[in-house]
Formats: sequence, structure tokens, C-alpha cells
Amino acid sequence: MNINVKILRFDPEKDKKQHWETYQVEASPGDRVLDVINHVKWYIDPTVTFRRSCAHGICGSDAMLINGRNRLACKTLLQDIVKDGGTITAEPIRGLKVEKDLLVDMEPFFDAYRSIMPYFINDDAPPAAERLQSPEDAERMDQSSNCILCACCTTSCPIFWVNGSYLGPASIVQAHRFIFDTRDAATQQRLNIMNQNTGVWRCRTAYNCTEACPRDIPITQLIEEVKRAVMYQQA
Amino acid sequence: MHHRYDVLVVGAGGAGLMAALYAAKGNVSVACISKLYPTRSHTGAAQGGVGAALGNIQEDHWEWHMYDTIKGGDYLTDQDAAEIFAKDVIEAVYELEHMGLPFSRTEEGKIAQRKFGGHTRDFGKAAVERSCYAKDRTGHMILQTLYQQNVKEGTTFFNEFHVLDLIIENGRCSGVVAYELSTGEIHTFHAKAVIMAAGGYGRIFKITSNALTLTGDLMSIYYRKGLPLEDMEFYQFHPTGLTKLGILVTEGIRGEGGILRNKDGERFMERYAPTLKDLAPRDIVSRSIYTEIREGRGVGPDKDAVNIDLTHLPRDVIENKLSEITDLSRTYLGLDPVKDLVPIQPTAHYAMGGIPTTIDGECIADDDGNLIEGLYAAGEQACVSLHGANRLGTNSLGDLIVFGRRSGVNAAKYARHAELAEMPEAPETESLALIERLKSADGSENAARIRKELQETMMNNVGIFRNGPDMEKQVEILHDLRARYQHVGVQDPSQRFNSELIEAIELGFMLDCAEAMTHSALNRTESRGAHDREDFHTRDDVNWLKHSMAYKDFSHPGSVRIGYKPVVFKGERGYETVNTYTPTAPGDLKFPPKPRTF
Amino acid sequence: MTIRARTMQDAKQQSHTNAELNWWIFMRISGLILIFLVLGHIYMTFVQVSESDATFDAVINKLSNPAWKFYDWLLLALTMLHGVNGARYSIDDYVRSRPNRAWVRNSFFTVVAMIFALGTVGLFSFNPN
Amino acid sequence: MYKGREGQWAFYLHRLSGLAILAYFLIHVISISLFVFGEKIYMAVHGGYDFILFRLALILVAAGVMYHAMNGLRIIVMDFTGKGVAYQRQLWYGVLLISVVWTIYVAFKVLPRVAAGV
Ligand SMILES: Cc1cc2nc3c(=O)[nH]c(=O)nc-3n(C[C@H](O)[C@H](O)[C@H](O)COP(=O)(O)OP(=O)(O)OC[C@H]3O[C@@H](n4cnc5c(N)ncnc54)[C@H](O)[C@@H]3O)c2cc1C
Ligand code: HEM
Ligand code: SF4
Ligand code: F3S
Ligand code: FES
Repeated sequence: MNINVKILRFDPEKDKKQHWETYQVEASPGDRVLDVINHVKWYIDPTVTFRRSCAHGICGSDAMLINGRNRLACKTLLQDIVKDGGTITAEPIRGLKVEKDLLVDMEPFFDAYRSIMPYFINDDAPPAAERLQSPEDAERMDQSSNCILCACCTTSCPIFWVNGSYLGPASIVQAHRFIFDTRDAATQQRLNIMNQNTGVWRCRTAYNCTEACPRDIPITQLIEEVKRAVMYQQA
Repeated sequence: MHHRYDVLVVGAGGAGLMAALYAAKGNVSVACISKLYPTRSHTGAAQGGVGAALGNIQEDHWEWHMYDTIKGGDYLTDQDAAEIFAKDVIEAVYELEHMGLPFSRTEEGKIAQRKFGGHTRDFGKAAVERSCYAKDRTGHMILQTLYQQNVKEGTTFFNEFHVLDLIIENGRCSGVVAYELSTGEIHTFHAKAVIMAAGGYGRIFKITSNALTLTGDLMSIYYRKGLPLEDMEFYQFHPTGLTKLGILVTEGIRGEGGILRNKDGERFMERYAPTLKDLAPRDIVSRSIYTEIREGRGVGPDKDAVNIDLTHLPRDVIENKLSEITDLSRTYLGLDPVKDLVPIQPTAHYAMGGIPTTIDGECIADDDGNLIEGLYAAGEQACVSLHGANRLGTNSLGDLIVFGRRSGVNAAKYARHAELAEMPEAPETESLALIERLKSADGSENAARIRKELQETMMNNVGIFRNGPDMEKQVEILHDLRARYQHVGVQDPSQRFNSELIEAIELGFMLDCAEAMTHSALNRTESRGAHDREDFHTRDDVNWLKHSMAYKDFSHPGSVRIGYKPVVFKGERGYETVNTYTPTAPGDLKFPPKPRTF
Repeated sequence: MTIRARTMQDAKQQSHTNAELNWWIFMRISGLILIFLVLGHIYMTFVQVSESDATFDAVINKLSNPAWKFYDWLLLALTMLHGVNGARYSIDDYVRSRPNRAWVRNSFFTVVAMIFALGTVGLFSFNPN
Repeated sequence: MYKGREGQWAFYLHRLSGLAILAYFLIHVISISLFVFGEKIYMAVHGGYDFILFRLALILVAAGVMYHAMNGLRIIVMDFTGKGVAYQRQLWYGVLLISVVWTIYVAFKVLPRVAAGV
């Protein structure tokens, strides 16, 4: 099928502001959006710039605003978003500074990630073998530990767009991963970090994050669980 | 810009992060350079698990694991490496658990384990549960956990820095040259020790499970210096990649009971490996699949795939233990493994060969085993000769943590005592020239076209089945592609985030890896492990029980000189393990080559 | 107040109060009460009767009953707090430069406090005779 | 505009309605309090309430309050029960339904009076 690929371009070395460019591409319905954008880059306009690596939705490099929603370009098939002769649009994710075309500055995102102490803390001497944990307790981390830090969620959040100091859903998901790990010893500290103006209380349950997550993590639900955990901790 | 550290790690996948963590524990300053954000590394794609003889489900011993590794590697495995590995990996897995890795659990709360191809009890009697897993995203968990620990330790990261050159003079490595993607600036990193852990190069093949960024950069850089690449002819094709896409379907799917079926619905593996059936080592399963396809029993529009059948498994096993791949086949093929057969075909997956290293991770410079001082390598890009001619599933993640750790520890030990070596004048000259040439070339050739041809021809001529004439043809093709590569010009003039430039540079690296592989494969006139020659059907232990070492032949551009290195049977090198186990005296255990049946 | 915690230390320093948690809980509790107060008020003064029936005498009549006085004052206070805190969320979100935010917030709070005083004085200075 | 789904619109409407009611409420308090200054001033301002547009706008305020109140309930249910999150879309449609029915009821009661000028 033939489709138009509209990409929001911006090169700080020559452009004052972003502008759309459209490319005609011949593709098949089973192709990934990433294949199409790669095609544009490889055979039509090599200056198109974006991040990508794994091409199957595991590395989290290629979060973009595709047809108005945040998705991974490599996990979105054309047949699901466009018909023959139709148009797909690709824009950089919002709320982070655009560096070039579809590529944004990820540092603020990782800053927020690092600020929730995203690492296992337990200073007790470990046993010779593994620390024991029941399958049910392990299951508590199943959803949150699935996160690939793609930023689809955080950059779809209407609060994050306007208020960059909000730590964002991705960080809260990461905090959840440790807060509900029975082996971890720093629950209190993480709940304290969540219990602030920039933490869970900024979430207005807009659900864009949940809809955007390519790993199907029920993010809003996890955020609500953290809100309750903070509340019960303080109660 | 110029930087100075005691230990420098290149690559932030499982191996690099493990090395950085352990180097830092050695009380030296450490920095980690990676062309990707660490969590984007391809270790995150690993699904099945990490093999270690914990014996949580059934009795298991490291000796059995060692034996399986050697036999799986078709006896090209260095047996001291296998011994260290099989012992150390047990503790390394516990250590990952202590770092918080969320493993799946048994009912008693221990780390859950499952069966995996080629892993057996009692020296080959029956399959054993040895793969420690976290659902089917073990690699993802390892990568996340190790990155988290590095955040905790405050490791310095240089993300999106592309290493272009190693600085090696008089057998001593004194640092690296890197290109900063966000500014286009060249940085020199001066260091006492450098650990390379930049991953594989599966992208030289058309159908691969590897990321677009796995282009063999550091292997090629090493090779360009006239240094050897070991066992490059051994490249593993994983039996089960989603058709056309090559996206991996973990072996865990067969470990959980998935069955391969041809177009008649026959469980054909019963004919090829009567004992282990679908759980035979990968080289054997891949070849069996291809044989089925060639004999007309394939499925799909082009009859170039076979089916994997999960429909007899309980829904919750599929939804929970195999959620990742269930998601992948739903997303990309629109098929639901709960009720549909999923078509798969072998996909280029793992490089057994690479930069030759000792069991301590030190890089070997020639056939005689001389070393490059201060240079270490680990992970897929290194060749400790653990995997021999064919890697067993789950042994790579084990390799990363065991040998990543060893190289980290040893590099730090070295750096604590060593002086900083002199930096040569302007070490960045060559890198600048490389960039300049690509920016100013006439541009009559398109990098993407060359890459596509490379991938297609490598797949056809140096793929699962190989023969002399095809590979000779490939040598010519590579000559031609290399000549055309000289005309590749980068059109994007910008300094910042010039990804076109990076892709062009990576293509150059890929051409080198393909060259070393093709020549090594052409040279080895036997079939062993993953290297299967139609014109030399059998394994030839008399002439070929040795590692090949491919050197760039500077006197004849485009050709390769092959040297050899013996396979280690006894622990004549002497070694100590990092962990608390008492090592058996070197050479206590050895497994002489035997015919390989499963 | 809305400083982004860049490091763990920053975060710790900022996390020593429960203010946001308490406001969060308050929004929910006051909301629940307001459902009855506000909807009741609207029903009684707008739906059931015409606005133009809210004559001076009518108001005087109603407010001579202390129960109504209390009802109205609770309505006034809760709505005020609930609404103002809600508006604070919005100000924090949309006014991102720090000096501006302080200025906008403070003048807003001042105006509201004055209105609240006016309302309260109005309710209680009222004398049916 | 980002193509968010129900949750996004629920949030924007909640915020908008909250702020709008707040604005109305502040004005309302001022005007009511004016009776402190005596009947003349009070009635002078309240005379304006007869103005047709104003009375129609009041219907909107009533609608906004109902939406905000019902969605506030939805939020509370989501905050304290997992089911609330699972059924947030259905709940929102419920909120809209109640708001619309209420608005129609209010209009039905008020419009004839406006038309009759009482
Ligand atoms: C789909 C898939 C599934 C797998 N499943 C399993 C499994 O179940 N069990 C198992 O044991 N093994 C498995 N493997 C194999 C194993 O995952 C890999 O071999 C292993 O992860 C490689 O790790 P690494 O650290 O060597 O490299 P990678 O994780 O690939 O990391 C490479 C790093 O090097 C950096 N880098 C590369 N080039 C440069 C440069 N020029 N400059 C700077 N930095 C650079 C990259 O940024 C990256 O950080 C699987 C592999 C794949 C592809
Ligand atoms: C009638 C019953 C009411 C209920 C049940 C209610 C409930 C709520 C709740 C639960 C919130 C918090 C939203 C969140 O955290 O996401 C909220 C926010 C808010 N409310 Fe109310 N409320 C009511 C009445 C009012 C009134 C009368 C006003 C106006 C004065 C008002 C103004 C606001 C504002 C401005 C916000 C902030 C909105 C935001 O930040 O998005 N509310 N309300
Ligand atoms: S929670 Fe989901 S959307 Fe957010 S960063 Fe993680 S994987 Fe991406
Ligand atoms: S989109 Fe934002 S407001 Fe909350 S539910 Fe998700 S974080
Ligand atoms: S390229 Fe890795 S997630 Fe899309």
C-alpha cells in the first residue's frame, strides 16, 4: 500500500521552529512504523533523526507521538493505524526538549527516575543462597518490573506537559517496583519521596499513561496503590 | 575534550555494567561509555534465563553444567573456562538475587528454574531444570538490576558516546576515542585499563534477533589494528525467530513444553534428537528445521517456516510464564499462542567468536597468547572460548555476569598498580579522518543499500548451511561492497545527533566482521557445532580441534590471514575462581571429545 | 515549594511534611460533604425557586434560622478551601516560573481571603431586627 | 491535540468545571454579602440576576457542579478501590449521563420561569 508519512522536523542548526515534512512510502500493512521511518531515512531523506535500537519493543528507544498518541514506533503496525493512501504522523514526545526531529533530551526523564532511589536496598547480610520470597510476593512486582523506561507514559501525561517538576508516572512505577518488594528495606524513604508536591499527589488520574504504555502496565492503578501506601504509612 | 579514569568500560549491556560495578568495588575511578542509554542495551531482549546448577527443582551439579557446556560447544570449548564458569555462575546468580533481581519463585520461595536446550543431568541422561528465570524477561531484569546498582554506586556514565578507536601502542592500551552524539565532538579517554563489552554483530545477517545497533564495533576496531578475532566462523542461528522478522521466541517456550511441528503436524525433532527432542542444542534444532523446510515440509506462504505448538499447554503458563513472547506474537503476527500455531524460522542470534581473551578477560594479541596490557573484553563480543562451536541457551547471560565480573575485578586490580601509559600525540587523528572521509566522499553510493546487500548475501552464503563455492562468491561480494563503501557519503552536514554518520560508520564495522567470518568459515573444512559445511560433513578432531584466529592481512587488502590457538583441555594455565568455592585442582575434570548425539 | 528533587538528598529534604497528603485527603472529604451542601443549595435556591425570589426579605428570613446560618457558613468555608486548594493545583501546574508563581498565588490567596472575610462578616453581622 | 481517551477528558472537564464554579462562587459570595450594606445596594446588584443570559448561564453552572460532583465521586471511588480504576471508563459515562439528566431537569424547571420572566 501507499501511505504518506508526515514527520515533524526540527534541526536546531538551521530551523527556527518545527515544521512538517511529508514523504510518500510504499509499504505493507504488516510493517512497523519504525520500518517506514527507517525507509524514509535510508532511501529518501537521510537527515531524519530519531532513536531506535531493538526494533521489537524491548529497549524503549523509539517512543514517539504517532497519529496523536504516544507509542513505540517498532511496536505499532501500519494496519492498525492507517489505510491505503492514508497518512501517518510522527512527532517527538512532549514535555521534553526537542533536540532534533523526533529525538528529545531524555536527561530530565532519567533525573526523575534516579531521584526515587531506583535500586534494591537491604543492608542485612544476605544468606549464602537466595533470599526467599513466595511466588505471590514475587508476583507483586510483576507489572512494575516490566517497565522499559521508554517514557511513553510520562510524556503523555497532561500534568507533565505543563509541569516538568512532576516526577511522572514512569518514576512512580519504578518506585512501586521497590515499595512492594518484600525483600527491600527502604520502603519508608521511597514513600517519603512519593509523598510530596512533585510525587504521587500531582497525578490527576488522567489515564493517558496507562493507555500509552507499550508494556501494558496498568500504571494508574499502580500510582493509586502508591498513593494509598503513602496514606496508610502516615496514618 | 579529554577525560581521565583508572578503568574505562565500553558498553553498558550486562557485561559492561557488571564489569563497571566490580571495577568500582576495586577502589579505582570508573567510567562507562555507551552508544546507547544503558537500559537500551540488547541484554534487555534476552528472555529465557540464566543457567546455573542451583538444583532448586532437581538435583544438579556444576560438573554436569560444565560437561553440557563443553559437549554443547562440540568440544571446541576451553575446559578451564567452562569449569570456572559452571562454578562461578551459581554464586553470580545468587548475587543478582541479592541485588534485588525479581526472579520467578518456586513454592518454597527459591529461584525458579526450568529446562533449556542441551542442559542435562548426570552427563546427558535427561533434561534438567537449570535455567533461572524471571518470567520470560530475564535479560530485561538483569539489565535493569545491574543499571540500578550502578545508579546506586554512582557510576559515571557517558551515554550516547560512540567509541571509534582504541588507543594501543607497543602492546599497551591507554584509552579510547569516542564521538559524542549530541555535539559531534571527539573525546579522548585516557585510562589505565579499558574493558570492552560492546555486544554482538548479528546485524550482518538479514534475519536476526539482534538490535539495529549490534554492529560489531569494537570487534572491528580491534581487528583493524591487526589483532585477531577468534572463532568467527561459529555463529549461532537460533531455531525459533518469528517468521520474516527474526524476533526471538525464547527457547523457554520449548522448555515449558512447546513442540515444533512441520506442515504435516509431525513432531519432527523426534527423528533428529530422540532423547532431548525439541530441547536439543540450537545448532541441531536449527539445522533440523532447515532440513524440514528444504525437503518441502515447511509452512507459510513461502514454505520457509515451521510451527511451534503451545496449544496443549495450560492457558496460564502461556499468559504468565511466557507473557513476553505471547505479546510479541500477538503484536507482530496477530496470532494467539493459546490457540494458534506460531510460524517460526531460524534467526541469526549469537556470536560464539570474537575478541580472544584469557579466563581473566585480558585480550590476546596473537597465536602465542601474548596479551595487550591494560585491555580487557567480556560479553558477547569477547571469546573466552566458553561456548566453543555452539553456545547453549542461558549460557550467555551467565557468561556476562561471570566473565563481566572477572574482567572488572582484574582490570581494577591491574589499574591499582599500573601507571597511566603515555598518550600518543593526537590519538584522535584517525577517527577524525574517518569522519572527514565519510562527510566528504562523493556520495555516489548509499550506505543502506550496501548494508542490505551485505545482510542478504551473508544470510544466503554464510548462513546455516555453508559450502566452499558459495563462500568464495561471498568473498568476492565483500570485496565489491567494500569498494563501494568508499563512495558512501554522508549528506547530513549537521554536527548534532548526526545519526546518518553513525550508521555509515557502523556499516564499515559490519563489513569487517563479515569479512573475518567469511574467511574463517571458508578456511575451516569440517562441520562442527554451528558451523555446518555441506562439502565437509563431519567433525574432524584430528585436524580441526583448534581455535581459528583471523587477522586482517594488510599486505593484501580485503584478505585475511588465519592463525590457530589450541583448545584448552587441562587447566594448564592455572587459575583461581573469584568466588568462595574451592576450585578443584586444575585439570581434575576433563571431557575428551566424543561424538555428539542427543 | 515545587522544587524538582534532582537527587535523593533533595528528595529527602522535601519530603518531611505531610501537607500534600493532608490536602489530598481534605479534597476528598470536603468533596463528599459538598455534594450535599452545594447540590442542596442549588436545588433550594435555584431549581425550586427562582433567583429573582431571592429578595432581600427572603434572605433575611432564611438566615434568621441559626441552622441555615451554619449550613451557609459551612458551605462557604468548605467550598472556599476546596476551591482555593484546587486552584492552587492549577497555579502550580500552569505558572511555571518561580517569581510569577509566588506572585500569582499570593495575590489570589489575598483576594480569596478578603472575600471569605466579607462573606463571614455578612453572615454573622446579620441581625434579623 | 493529544488523542487521549476518557480519562484525559474527564480530567480536563473536572479541572475546567472546578475552576469555573470557583469563579462563579467567588462572585456569588460577594454579591450575596452586599446585603450588609443594605437593601438598596443588594437589590441593585441582584436586579442583574433577571438578565436572561445570566439566568441561562446559571443552568450551566448547575450542570458543571453536577459533573464536578459526580466525577469527584468517581475519583474517590478510583482512589480507594481497585474496581474503580478497572471501571473508570464506565464510571465516567455514568457521570456524564447523570450530569446530562440533571441539566435537562434543571433546564426544564428553570426555562419556563425565564420565559415567563419570573
Ligand atoms: C533476543 C535475544 C534473546 C536472548 N536470550 C538469551 C537467554 O535467554 N539466555 C542467555 O543466556 N542469553 C540470551 N541471549 C544472548 C545474550 O542476551 C547476549 O549475548 C548478551 O546480552 C550480550 O550482552 P553484552 O553485554 O555483551 O552486550 P549488549 O547487551 O548488546 O550491550 C552492548 C553495549 O555496548 C554498547 N556499544 C556497542 N558499540 C559501542 C560503541 N561503538 N561505542 C560505545 N558503546 C558501544 C552498547 O551501547 C551497549 O550498551 C539473547 C540474545 C538475544 C538477542
Ligand atoms: C460538590 C461536590 C464536590 C466534590 C465531590 C468535589 C470533589 C473534588 C475532588 C475529589 C477533587 C480532587 C481532584 C483530584 O485530586 O484529581 C476536586 C478538585 C477540585 N475541585 Fe472539587 N468537588 C466538589 C465541589 C467543588 C466546588 C463547589 C468547587 C468550586 C469552588 C470545586 C473546585 C475544585 C477545583 C478547582 C479542583 C481542582 C481541580 C484540579 O486540580 O484538577 N469543587 N474536587
Ligand atoms: S511504565 Fe510503560 S510507558 Fe512508562 S516508561 Fe515504563 S514501559 Fe514506558
Ligand atoms: S497521565 Fe498523568 S495524571 Fe496520573 S494517571 Fe497518568 S500520571
Ligand atoms: S526500537 Fe527498541 S523499543 Fe522500539
